[in-house]
Amino acid sequence: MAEIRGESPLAPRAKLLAEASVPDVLELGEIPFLTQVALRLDPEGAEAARVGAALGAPLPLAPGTSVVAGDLLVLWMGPDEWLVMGEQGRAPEVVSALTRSLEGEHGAVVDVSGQRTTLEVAGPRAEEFLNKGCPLDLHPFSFGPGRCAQTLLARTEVALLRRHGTTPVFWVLVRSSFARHLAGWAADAAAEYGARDTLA
Amino acid sequence: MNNGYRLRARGRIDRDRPLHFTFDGREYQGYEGDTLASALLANGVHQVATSIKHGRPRGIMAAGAEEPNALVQIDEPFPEPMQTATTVRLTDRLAASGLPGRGRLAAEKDPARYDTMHAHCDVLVVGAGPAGLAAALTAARSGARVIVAETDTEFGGALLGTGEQLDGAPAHAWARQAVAELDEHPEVRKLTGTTVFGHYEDNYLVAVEHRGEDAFTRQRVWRIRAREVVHATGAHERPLIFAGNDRPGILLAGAARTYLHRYGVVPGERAVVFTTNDSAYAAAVDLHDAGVEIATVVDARGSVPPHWESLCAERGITLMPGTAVVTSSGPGRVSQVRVAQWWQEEERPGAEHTRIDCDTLLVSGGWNPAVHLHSQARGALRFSEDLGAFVPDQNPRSVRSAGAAAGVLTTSACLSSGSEAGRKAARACGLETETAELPRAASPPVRPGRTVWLVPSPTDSTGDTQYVDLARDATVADIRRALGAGMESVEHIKRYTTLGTAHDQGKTSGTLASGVITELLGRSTGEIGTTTFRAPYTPVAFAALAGRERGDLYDPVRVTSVHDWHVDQGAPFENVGQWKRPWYYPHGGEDMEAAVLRECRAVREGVGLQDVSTLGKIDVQGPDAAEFLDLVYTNKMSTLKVGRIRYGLMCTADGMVFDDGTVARTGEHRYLVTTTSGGAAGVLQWLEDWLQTEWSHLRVHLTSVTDHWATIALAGPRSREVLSRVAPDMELEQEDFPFMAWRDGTVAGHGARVFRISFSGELAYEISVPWWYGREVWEALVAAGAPLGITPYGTETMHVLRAEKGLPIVGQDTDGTVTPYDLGMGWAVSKKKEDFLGKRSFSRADTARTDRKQLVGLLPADPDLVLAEGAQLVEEAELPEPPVPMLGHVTSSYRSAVLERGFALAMVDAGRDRIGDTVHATYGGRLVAATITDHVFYDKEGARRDG
Amino acid sequence: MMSIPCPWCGPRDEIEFHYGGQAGVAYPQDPHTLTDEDWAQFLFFRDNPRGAFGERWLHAAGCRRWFSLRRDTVTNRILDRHDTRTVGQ
Amino acid sequence: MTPPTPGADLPEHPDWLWSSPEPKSSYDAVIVGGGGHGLATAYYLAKNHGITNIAVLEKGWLAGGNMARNTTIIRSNYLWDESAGLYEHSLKLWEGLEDELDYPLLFSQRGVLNLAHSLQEVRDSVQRVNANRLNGIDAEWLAPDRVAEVCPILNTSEDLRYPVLGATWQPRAGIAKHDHVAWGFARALDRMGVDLVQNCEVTGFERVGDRIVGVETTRGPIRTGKVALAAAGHSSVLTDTLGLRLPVQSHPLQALVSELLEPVHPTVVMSNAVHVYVSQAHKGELVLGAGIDSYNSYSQRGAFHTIERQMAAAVELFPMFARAHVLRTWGGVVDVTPDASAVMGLTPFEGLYVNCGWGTGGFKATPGVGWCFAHTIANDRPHPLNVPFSLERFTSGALIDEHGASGVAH
Repeated sequence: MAEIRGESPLAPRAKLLAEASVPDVLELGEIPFLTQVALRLDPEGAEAARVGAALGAPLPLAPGTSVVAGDLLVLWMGPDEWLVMGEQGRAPEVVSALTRSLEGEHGAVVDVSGQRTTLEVAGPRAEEFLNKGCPLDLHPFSFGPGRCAQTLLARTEVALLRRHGTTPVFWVLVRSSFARHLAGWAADAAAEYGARDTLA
Repeated sequence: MNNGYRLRARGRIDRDRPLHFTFDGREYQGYEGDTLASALLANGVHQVATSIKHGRPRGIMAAGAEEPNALVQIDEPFPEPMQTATTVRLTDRLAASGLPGRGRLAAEKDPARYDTMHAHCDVLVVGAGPAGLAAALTAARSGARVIVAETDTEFGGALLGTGEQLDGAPAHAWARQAVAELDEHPEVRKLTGTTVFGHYEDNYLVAVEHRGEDAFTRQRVWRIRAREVVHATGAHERPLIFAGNDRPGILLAGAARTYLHRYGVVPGERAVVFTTNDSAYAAAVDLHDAGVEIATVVDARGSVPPHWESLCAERGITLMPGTAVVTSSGPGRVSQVRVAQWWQEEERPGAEHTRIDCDTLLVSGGWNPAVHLHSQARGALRFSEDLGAFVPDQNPRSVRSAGAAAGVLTTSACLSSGSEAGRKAARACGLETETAELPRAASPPVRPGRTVWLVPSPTDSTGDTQYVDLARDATVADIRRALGAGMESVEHIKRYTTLGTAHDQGKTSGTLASGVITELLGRSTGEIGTTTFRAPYTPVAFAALAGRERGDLYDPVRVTSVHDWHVDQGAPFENVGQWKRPWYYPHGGEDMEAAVLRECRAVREGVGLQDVSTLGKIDVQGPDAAEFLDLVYTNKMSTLKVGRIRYGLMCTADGMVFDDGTVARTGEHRYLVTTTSGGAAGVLQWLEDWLQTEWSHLRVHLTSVTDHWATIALAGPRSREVLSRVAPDMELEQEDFPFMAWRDGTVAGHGARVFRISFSGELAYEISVPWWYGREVWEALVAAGAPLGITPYGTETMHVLRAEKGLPIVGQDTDGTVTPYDLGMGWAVSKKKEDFLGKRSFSRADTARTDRKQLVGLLPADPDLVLAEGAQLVEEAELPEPPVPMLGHVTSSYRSAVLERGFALAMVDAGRDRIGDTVHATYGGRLVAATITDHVFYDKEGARRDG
Repeated sequence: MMSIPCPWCGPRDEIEFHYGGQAGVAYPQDPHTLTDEDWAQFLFFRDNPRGAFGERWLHAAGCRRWFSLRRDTVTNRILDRHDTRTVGQ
Repeated sequence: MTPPTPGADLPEHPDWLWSSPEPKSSYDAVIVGGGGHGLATAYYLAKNHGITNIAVLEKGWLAGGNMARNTTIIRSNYLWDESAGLYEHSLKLWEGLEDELDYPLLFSQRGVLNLAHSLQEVRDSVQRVNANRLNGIDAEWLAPDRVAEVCPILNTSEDLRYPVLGATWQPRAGIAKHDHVAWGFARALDRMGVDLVQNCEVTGFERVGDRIVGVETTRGPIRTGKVALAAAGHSSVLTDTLGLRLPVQSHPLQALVSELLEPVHPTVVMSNAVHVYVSQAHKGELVLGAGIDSYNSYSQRGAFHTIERQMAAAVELFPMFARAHVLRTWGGVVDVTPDASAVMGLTPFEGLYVNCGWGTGGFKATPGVGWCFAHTIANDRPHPLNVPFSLERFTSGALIDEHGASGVAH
């Protein structure tokens, strides 16, 4: 996998996010350059099964769910739309694998790795922090590990994913051009947790 | 006298934490846990303000948000207008002053922070009094996710202020246990100091949490979506209307009880109690036991309930059944009341009256359930004759009222109705639970009250001093005038008298007003009804609702991957939609015009580059992609060859230009469509609409790739030279890479897609690379072009260059009323296609006119002059009297480096038939001559595009 | 803030949606056979009832699907989803 | 007794306003809708055309619809000649109305600023100012420093997300007190013997072929040869019973007031880009309006997030408003057309006249509408000023598009 040497959307805000983080309370940081491939196809068609086979796991058909397929992650984005995610630099290989398994059936496979970057939000306050700007119910009862959703955060369209694990970890996928705005909002919203009077 | 009315060892204040404050410039002392009102009363201060219209002295009447009188201005710590003393938490060094009904805003900026929180729950309980606590406990025990919101600083409501007993122990002790149990439940969220002020569609409720002046966040607005709601909002005691019912020293009986038990404060030394129902007797007894002399209890009912009769007898409190207070008197504060005989069946009290001296008059006219939120949720109300008040009728879906809010009077009944509501709410969420184990309250039997809307007075027959709404100084006399003027609807009467329009929105006066009106009209209160209850329940600060959406957080700022470079170069930015785009790049002391002339010259003579990453980009894929694009563009895209690019226009169905851009065919079944920077989101939405809802049979997928690509325009006769230096492997010669073609290649070491298109008329390329290489490739081009004097240019230069070529900007040269033909772009409208969006509209009578406004060029007679964009055009050289017929207006106007003069684009009636004509343009106060020309000013034959 | 039932994502806050007006207004089969009056009806005239109204919504901030439902324009109560997962015009 | 708060009190209403008669069985003309437009139309029918055997039928209480729910802004600085003509005619009538009705309308010509926040808004504003001046309408383009002089509390600094790049200024524009306006007309009508019938909802029409001969109401049928619809969006509900569609959609439009405050705001400020418009009324309350909610609705309330956005905009533009308090919010129901201009004129039915689609411009147009609509009804022919506002324009495509350059159409 080719390493990407460019500048990620939030690289100029890495310091801000680090300073806004509060250990064991709320930690913010960018995961740059993740491979992201948009996949469109008919979920009822044979190509869906072929793609599932190629990925090593069936496409998630239930709205708001994701599946782990080997070292790839597949997010449900819409009734005929998925986002395939992986380590940086894997787009070409993923695109050709998916395109191959379409076998000429109508579908779309588009490398959108640069379209969004990933902001990781972790820690016991992550849920509350996100709810300062996100209208979604993020309680584990309704948004448990592996759940994903496209929604609004701080007036910005994002895709949210709750990662598996013992402590709350969310991935916020945000459009590259909006990423700085979101980082600015996040630092502002996180300030409360760094302030002495609320840590007690 | 400092805290002279404060009892020893009573109330829930913290006596170890004295607080110093000033009111109207005088220093006082109170305690942690006081409100401004309780602290003032403790210091014997009753008069807080003067009234708004009549300038009469006014005191503290209530103990909560319903206070109609005690309006104050906070001066310290920060100026805040129009607070009620009864809801202001006392803080050290607080400074406040009384207001005659109108407040002052601070001149300086509010330093406080306000924010917002979204929350979801199964059951939201509004109010944490007996009913609310019982509801919350029951719901919590079912495992439901519960939010309890209470305006007060602690949970308990009436249990804290009445001194009642539960299971033989003080009621507040049980409240403490209940709170302790709620704390045990992980899914329960307790919000104190939080007022739910709005109940909207689908159980969306908004609340404001007062976190304290020193808190990191002063106020937080909660946006709560609840599956089920229990309104346990309590009730407001109703004052009584009689002559002079507005004097300081006249308090609601329940409020006096609250001041006693909650704050250890007594309102005076000698009190008269005037009531129409049982509840005031408790106040009489409690205050007597606290050492206040109760001169008498005046009960409008014919007989006194035995239970209270005996309690009063034990204490030697004299009772006066079948009487009413007809008037009060006093220098400012009440010093005497007159009591007259008034049996229920008699229309007005007798002329005979007894004078009774007192410094305090406690009144109770019954209780109004706080139905505001129930009503906001579209819950129906009915008038209950036995309560003499409006009570919830049918509950709205998933909403219940409990306790006093539902018209329940005794503590034990409130507890059980709350618990029942909690159980039903939990069950509605699919959670079973038995009703909570409830304590027993020694609630005496309640006898029906007498509904008294006003006490007719022999001395004041017009009702000039019979106040209905003290906050607005609206009297019975005012209502009489309104009725006399022909007003019948309560809404008209309210507007005529301004009843219920003050800070308290008529919490104490609303029902009274309806009652008085019905009495004067001789109708039934039910049919008159109330005025509409609207959010907010209590006033909310603008800043709290604004939250964090201030400054740059007001609306997202979108930036490109090259943004910081533009900033480093000191470029001013233009807001284009949410984008920040560099406007121009001034050198040294250059002003905008100088900078733009230099940038334009560079592109025409050498080479320049612009960051055009903001252009919208949509990947269009599928076997029917060509057919689809043929339907949404005016021109034919199906005939486009793979590897080639075509300019395209989009129209709305009514034939007006709505966006434009280039369409590149990137495969047999694949296109890359670009849109205007501002139009990207709208165009994608528009295309999805037609695809999903109209032409769903077409096999096409749309994917936005706007942010995936960073795109750089490289323009000018020497652009090929610059590109060749950073893309040595690419064949850039004309025959290999012609105009309106695209190629993939390696630029500055990165995979890139290069378009050969031009918005300036010069030889030009648009180079796209993934976002994260944008800055690197940009800097590589700058470095490679340095020897050739490569010049970065901004949106202004881009506008000038395209205008010299007569290329319109959608949204600047068009305004939603312009067709492709109006723009002289008939060439972009396919004649062959059977149909496309907009085509049918072109043949409509007005749209088909040949004398419509058309895009033309305009050259001012004075070449040094630059017309104003937005200038109107007229025939005459001298302005006649208005109205002056207008021929059109200037849409774009600049100074051109290459033309060495000012020039403009304009939309002019039948403009293309008038080329050569001289017209006159408004310019400041005068008119200037200009000649209509073709809209292409430079390189008409397009000789320069190949370099 | 209405809670609008996206047939795919479930109930979401109104702010995630884009309003599409009256449902069931089809693009004319052959616009060029229509009179100007009939064409104007398609372009500009929509029902405006007090009460039940079939209308279109786009889950703009979510799955980007258009769908339609019926809502009472007096109470804003959503009465039912026209048809769940296929879209009317 | 200390003196009352100056200005916190309004002039008293008169001792007699209007009576509430039973509807008669027939009238020369029936006006459907007892709002500002209905009352003004009846007034000019009686005054200019001598037709006094009229009933104004109101389904609820008089002037209880949008007349009671708007933010009372009066201006005439519209872009296109058609709109400018009608609104300027209206403004001229406003200037004499207080005397004519002998009623304190509290018409205050304190001027209106329409802010521009982007370069395109600047172009549009300049275009509109130039058009206004050529149409004889007072209008001026003000640079930010001049804007600050007119309204010192406005934040004209660079730190705004969307800084104020300038504003159009119409000095003759202003505000009035809506109830007083409606009641002034109502009292005059009562004096002229016109029947103001409340709690009387029109449910349908009596017709002979394509001729309207009466209306069905909740208080019985009423015969008449002329029926004039002035019921905003409800007009479309009524014409549906005739199979006549109107190109209007009803949407919530919200507004709110603060508590009473000492005077700080000398004029009226409107901003399209940040969706807020603000004035300080006579008693001292701040009156603010928001943008239109996107969906159709007849419920007289809107969504709360619209209010929150409006407050964010208000505090951005007026930092000193931070601790002012929202006292009361409400919603009107505005009927908007595809081109954001009204429909006024004849219909395919003889004796049926329609006036609707005023969107957010209804209040300021009140006297102008009354004047022109009365002329249309009396002569069976539109007044020259409302000829362009016919239904036919939607067929020909000759729209009067006031979306763009006209700024917020409030």
